[in-house]
Amino acid sequence: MDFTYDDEQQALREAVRGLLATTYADHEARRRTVADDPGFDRALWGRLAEMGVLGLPFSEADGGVGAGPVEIGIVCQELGRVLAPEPYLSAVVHAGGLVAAVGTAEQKADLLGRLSAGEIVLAAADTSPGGRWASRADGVRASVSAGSWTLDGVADPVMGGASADHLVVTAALPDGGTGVFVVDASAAAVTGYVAADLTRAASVRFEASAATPLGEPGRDLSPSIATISDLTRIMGANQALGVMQSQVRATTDYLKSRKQFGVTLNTFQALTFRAADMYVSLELAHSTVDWATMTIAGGDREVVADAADRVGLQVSRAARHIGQEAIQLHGGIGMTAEYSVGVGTAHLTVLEQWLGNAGHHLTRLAARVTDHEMVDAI
Amino acid sequence: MDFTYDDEQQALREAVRGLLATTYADHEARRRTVADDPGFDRALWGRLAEMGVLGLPFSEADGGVGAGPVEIGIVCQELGRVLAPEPYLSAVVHAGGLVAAVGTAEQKADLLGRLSAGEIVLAAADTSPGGRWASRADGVRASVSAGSWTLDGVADPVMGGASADHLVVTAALPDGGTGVFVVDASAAAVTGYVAADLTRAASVRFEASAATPLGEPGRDLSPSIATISDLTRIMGANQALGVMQSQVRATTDYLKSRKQFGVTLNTFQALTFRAADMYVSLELAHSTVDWATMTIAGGDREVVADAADRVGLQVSRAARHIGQEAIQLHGGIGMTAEYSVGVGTAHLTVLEQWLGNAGHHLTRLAARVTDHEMVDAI
Amino acid sequence: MQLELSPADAEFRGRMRDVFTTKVSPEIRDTVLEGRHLTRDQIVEAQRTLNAEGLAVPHWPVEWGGQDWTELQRHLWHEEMQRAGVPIPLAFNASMIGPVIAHFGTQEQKERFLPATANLDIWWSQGFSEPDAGSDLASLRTTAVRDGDDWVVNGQKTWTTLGQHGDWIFTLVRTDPEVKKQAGISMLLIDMTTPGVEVRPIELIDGGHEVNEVWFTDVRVPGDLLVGELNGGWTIAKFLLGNERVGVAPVGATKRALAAVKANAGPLMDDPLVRARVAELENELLALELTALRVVAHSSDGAPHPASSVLKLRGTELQQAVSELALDLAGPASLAARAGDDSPQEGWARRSAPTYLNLRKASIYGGSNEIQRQIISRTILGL
Amino acid sequence: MQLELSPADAEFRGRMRDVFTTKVSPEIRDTVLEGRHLTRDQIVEAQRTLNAEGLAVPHWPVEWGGQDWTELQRHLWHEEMQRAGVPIPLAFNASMIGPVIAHFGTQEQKERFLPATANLDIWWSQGFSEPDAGSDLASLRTTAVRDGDDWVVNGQKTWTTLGQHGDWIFTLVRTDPEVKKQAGISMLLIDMTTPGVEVRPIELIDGGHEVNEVWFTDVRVPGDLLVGELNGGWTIAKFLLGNERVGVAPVGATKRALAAVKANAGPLMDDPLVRARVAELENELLALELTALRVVAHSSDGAPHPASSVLKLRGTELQQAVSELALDLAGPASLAARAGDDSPQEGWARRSAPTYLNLRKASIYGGSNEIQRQIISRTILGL
Repeated sequence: MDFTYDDEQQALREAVRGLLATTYADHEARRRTVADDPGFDRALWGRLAEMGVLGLPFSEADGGVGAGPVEIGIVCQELGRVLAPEPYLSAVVHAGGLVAAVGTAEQKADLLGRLSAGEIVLAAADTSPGGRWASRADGVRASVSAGSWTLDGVADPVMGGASADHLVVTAALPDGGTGVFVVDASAAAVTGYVAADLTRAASVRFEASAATPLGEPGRDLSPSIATISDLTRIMGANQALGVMQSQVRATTDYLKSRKQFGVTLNTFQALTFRAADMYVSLELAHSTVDWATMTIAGGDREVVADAADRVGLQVSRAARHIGQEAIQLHGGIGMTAEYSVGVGTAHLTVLEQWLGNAGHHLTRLAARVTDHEMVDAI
Repeated sequence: MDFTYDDEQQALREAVRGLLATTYADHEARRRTVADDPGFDRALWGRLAEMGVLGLPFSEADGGVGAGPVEIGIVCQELGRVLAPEPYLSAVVHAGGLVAAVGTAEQKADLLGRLSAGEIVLAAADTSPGGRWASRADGVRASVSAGSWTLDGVADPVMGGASADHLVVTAALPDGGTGVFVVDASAAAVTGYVAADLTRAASVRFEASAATPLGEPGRDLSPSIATISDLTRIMGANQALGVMQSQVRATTDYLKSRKQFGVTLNTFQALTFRAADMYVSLELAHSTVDWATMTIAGGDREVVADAADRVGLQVSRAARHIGQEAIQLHGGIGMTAEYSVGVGTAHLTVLEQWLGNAGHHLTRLAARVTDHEMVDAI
Repeated sequence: MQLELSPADAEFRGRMRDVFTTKVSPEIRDTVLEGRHLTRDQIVEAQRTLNAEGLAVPHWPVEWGGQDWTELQRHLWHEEMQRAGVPIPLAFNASMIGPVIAHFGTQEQKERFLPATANLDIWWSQGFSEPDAGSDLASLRTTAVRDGDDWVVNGQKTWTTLGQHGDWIFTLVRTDPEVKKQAGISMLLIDMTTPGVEVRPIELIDGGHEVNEVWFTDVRVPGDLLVGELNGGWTIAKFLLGNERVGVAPVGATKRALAAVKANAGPLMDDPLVRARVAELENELLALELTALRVVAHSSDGAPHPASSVLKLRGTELQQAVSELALDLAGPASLAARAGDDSPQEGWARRSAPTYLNLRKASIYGGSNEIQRQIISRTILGL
Repeated sequence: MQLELSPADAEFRGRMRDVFTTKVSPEIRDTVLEGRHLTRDQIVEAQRTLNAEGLAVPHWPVEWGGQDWTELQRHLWHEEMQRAGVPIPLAFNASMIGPVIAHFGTQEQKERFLPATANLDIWWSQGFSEPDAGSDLASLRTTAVRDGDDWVVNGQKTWTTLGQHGDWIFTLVRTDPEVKKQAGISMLLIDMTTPGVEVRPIELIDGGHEVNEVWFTDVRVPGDLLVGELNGGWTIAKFLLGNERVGVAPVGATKRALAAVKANAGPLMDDPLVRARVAELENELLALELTALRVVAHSSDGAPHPASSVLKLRGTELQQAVSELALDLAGPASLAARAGDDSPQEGWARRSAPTYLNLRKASIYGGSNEIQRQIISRTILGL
């Protein structure tokens, strides 16, 4: 049992942090980037590809690096630290993860190779308007005619959808079950929009859109879809952890430097105690994130699904607490888009509602609560 | 719409407060009283009778005073302020209330007259071991043979049961429904014990115990039983309000006087802000208690039942918050039986679990939440 | 103690309800009821409608358009307005500068400004906070220096809500830098079209433009626009902020928001955890509303009931909690915050995240909740 | 990063589990598992059983009965003990005075006291807090004045946990009243049978007798019972309190308490609100346990991980929250707190209210949660 990073993992963190700092040295740089299309920095994306970060989760045979979940988690934490708007979670972890999980060898080599090289961007379309975190598709239906597949329906929100070259779509199969399809972005009506944290998402309408089934056509892929959602949930928790670490640091710095009534704010014990409580939430979330990330290596789907619910609940609670307190302890400045803290809270809000909020995970955990005597960490 | 007391009500409060102060001038006096049987002060009980306080809820025809719910609430608040162990809620409000609600004219004149005069003490037995706030009796069964009724079963906890002359018992009727019976204490096996707040309760076992039906024999009295429970819940909330007012006052006084690190505790903003939050809970509870008490005069059972749930929830939450913080802000002294604050928390705990805890009331309110668009105060 | 409204008050409430639901334009009320943004014109139109009915500034002196109402009636007016989706009269005009001018102004100032203020012919902005003077307002640094009959103003204000719409701005300025900080402050009324006044937007985290910085560079202000006494601005500020705190709990609006959540929730209302959260919030809101009623019932002699400090603190907490519930029920649809009107996501769900984020301000602006706790602990509890 | 225990650690855990469940008397373990009170004799018996297995004082120096374990192994030992219902070795002996004597004591003191302390042949009490020196320990007023070779002690200690069982008491006394308050303090070991030592019980709100006042009236203490340097007591106190804080989160015991709640809840476990409350607590406890593991994993170089301050704070909050859940599930049966064994109410339900009330102390004793927040904000966050 070991909660420490080895030297290579430390080096990866430093390399990613260094690279991100070249683009997002301050919040103003992030603000400029999200203000214009495509809402992220394509040059940075290219350098992430060169560094191997985009191919991190994928096998070398598919053009990737074949790293483990801990390494991907490190990348997500660093992206979160600077609120990087790059669609790593949606394109690499989620959409790329789906391809890796269910694609044929050829499909994987093709799509993941180009994704890893930064040549294409993918986006996962798995949520219907008004839908809520289900692995069974209900907004998009697949049809087959003479061996050609087409999709109909609407997916929304599709994170990073407007800048994706290919959409990885979950769709209801004609004979039941849910399949996964690749659709060329030009074959669907993609309406991009700005999400609540200023990153980009899209509404995607399929109308007899030509689609290529991933893996064996017509097979129900629900279990794999659910597992990739769980993995994405856990990596999203890593990203949220990075956001919260920055918020606690920024709040602490602010309390030390900001003066009111002739003294710095850390003179007010009511405020420093609340900062202490933020730290408590942060450390508990940190431990749970590390644990959930480590469960992935074991390869047991049920264990990972359980870990995703647990980290989803813990991080959602922590994100509410820390995100709200970070704004409150900053006062007015925390409300502005010019400053990172409040935007961080918006980003935490998006991560939570995109990947599964506290109520969702709690309901799932509550359903299982009598299945065990107690929950053991090891 | 008026939230103020009139002059007579103010006078009643002062009179009751003055009388209670003669017996419970300090917490040590309360501590001495609960240490010995019967766990309350019979002399004080007699003076409460003389003052008309014991007959407050009952009509003049029955030997009472015929006062309204606001007056009874005032008495309960004052009892709460000094943690008076006298069984007013159980004997007068609950057991007396049952007699007044369902008894025949003769029964009322007899029992309530003697109760008001302080000649007898009643106790309500309506809870079975492990039972939870139901108006349908399940622990005690009534049987009738040749016009003579007997009871079998166990009631526990019976608040004030060990010092009661007569027990007012809810029991399952032979043909369904729940009746109310008077049983002479000598006809049952009464085992007294000390409750968690040092007041007295009892376990009562009935074995073919001779019983007199209140009102028309064999009639289902569930609705009246429920209403009297609701009234008792509301009066218990008044009593809890008195406890909490004392706790907030004691905590404030303590913060002003207690020194640590060379300064009084009110120098520590983290503590004074928590005291402010206690005050917020107190005032919100106070408003709800006043409102619930006023709903009784309208005489609409459903309105009163709703008010009992609402005040039950609000006061239970406030009692947890204030009771816990009062101890915490006092530190070690708050844990001792020698000091009123911690014992007050014990008393709040007993009131809550006796009359209906937050979860119970919340579940009932949640069941009705879609029956209305919004909840209006007036 | 009595729960029912008196017949007169019940009739009063009926009359308010009637006016609000028949005189104010349905488009405006629907905009409010659905949580969408009002335009400047809509806000002006609504206030003028109310003013024509004598209902825009009831708490002003009667000679300037006020009403001789009880505190309870004012409360009923306020609650019924919120319930009907009628925009509350612009606070900067109706609750802040109007009462100040009526109390401290010269007769000439009253005649010049009060009717136009009541009718929103002048849109007022508030020039109080500065970058280094937030909760600690008295440390403000904007200066006004006498030059002939005029004042020359230099400095910067911030968090000026809706300043982009402002015609005039009531401004706290330092007129004597030599004395203790509270003692050297005055209030000036400044025409925002004066050369040297510049309004710069501050973008908020919900993407909205709601607050501004206002810069003053050698702005000349005629001497007759000083309100009250020279260096008496702190007294006026305390008077104004005191008024601001009364009746600030947005009870009616929050109840309406919670009712909307229930109506929008659809099958999610079958979830026992959602039901419990709604029931708990309804109960908390009831307690808050009852506390507001208790406060008005006790305030008839003019002195505010101590519990009034509870209203802002708890009121904003509940407002935020309801917005959080809406967000959680919206789920992934809440991401579509800035999608166009052709979005397949429901409007309430799309608005939920910006509303949640925007309402974080509620516990910061207008006397932060930390300031409220300080008032309670010091003033009420004597700590 | 790796989740599994190494084979060696897994084997270690298995061995602990085996010893705890086979060597310690089932009566004692059942008493703990059911939340009933242990007698003095049971506590002594359990510790002697552990000591015979070399498991009573593993964190002491090896020459005095300690074990050369990793931090993780100590954690596993502690958790498995709690899980098996084995009473933790008496903290006053094993975690407090034992390490102090081993570190600061003379060779003679070590030989005289350490074996007897490990085996609970001596039951130690703690004489630190005073009526006017709680969180502000350094302001203590109990004095020790030199008289020949002896010290003469006068004063009063309070909150002396289980002092009624104490044979000896390690006591902070003021030996130099002239200097800055921390500088004039020393530690004495005092035989509680010495004339002038009087123990008076303090009754707690749960009815239990768990803490005491200890009065010293002209108590003569031989000079060789001074620990460490004269006026060096504050250093020793900090050393002792630092040890106290490590591993204080009662994770295993709280998990067990929550499992018991589930087992006892019966049909109440069908209530979705109860299920959600349990699920939330289980998740919080998991996060706490993981944090404890992270702390031990990072503490191998001896310096405590900063997150260790989180453990006491959150650990006691969760301990209290579980007791509150048990209380709420017990309902009216919780009133029968002091009913006899013939009570028709279930034992766990009858104990729920006293346990709930008693555990309010958890956030007060041993460094209150306010002190923990201060440590976090100052030491970790630098505020």
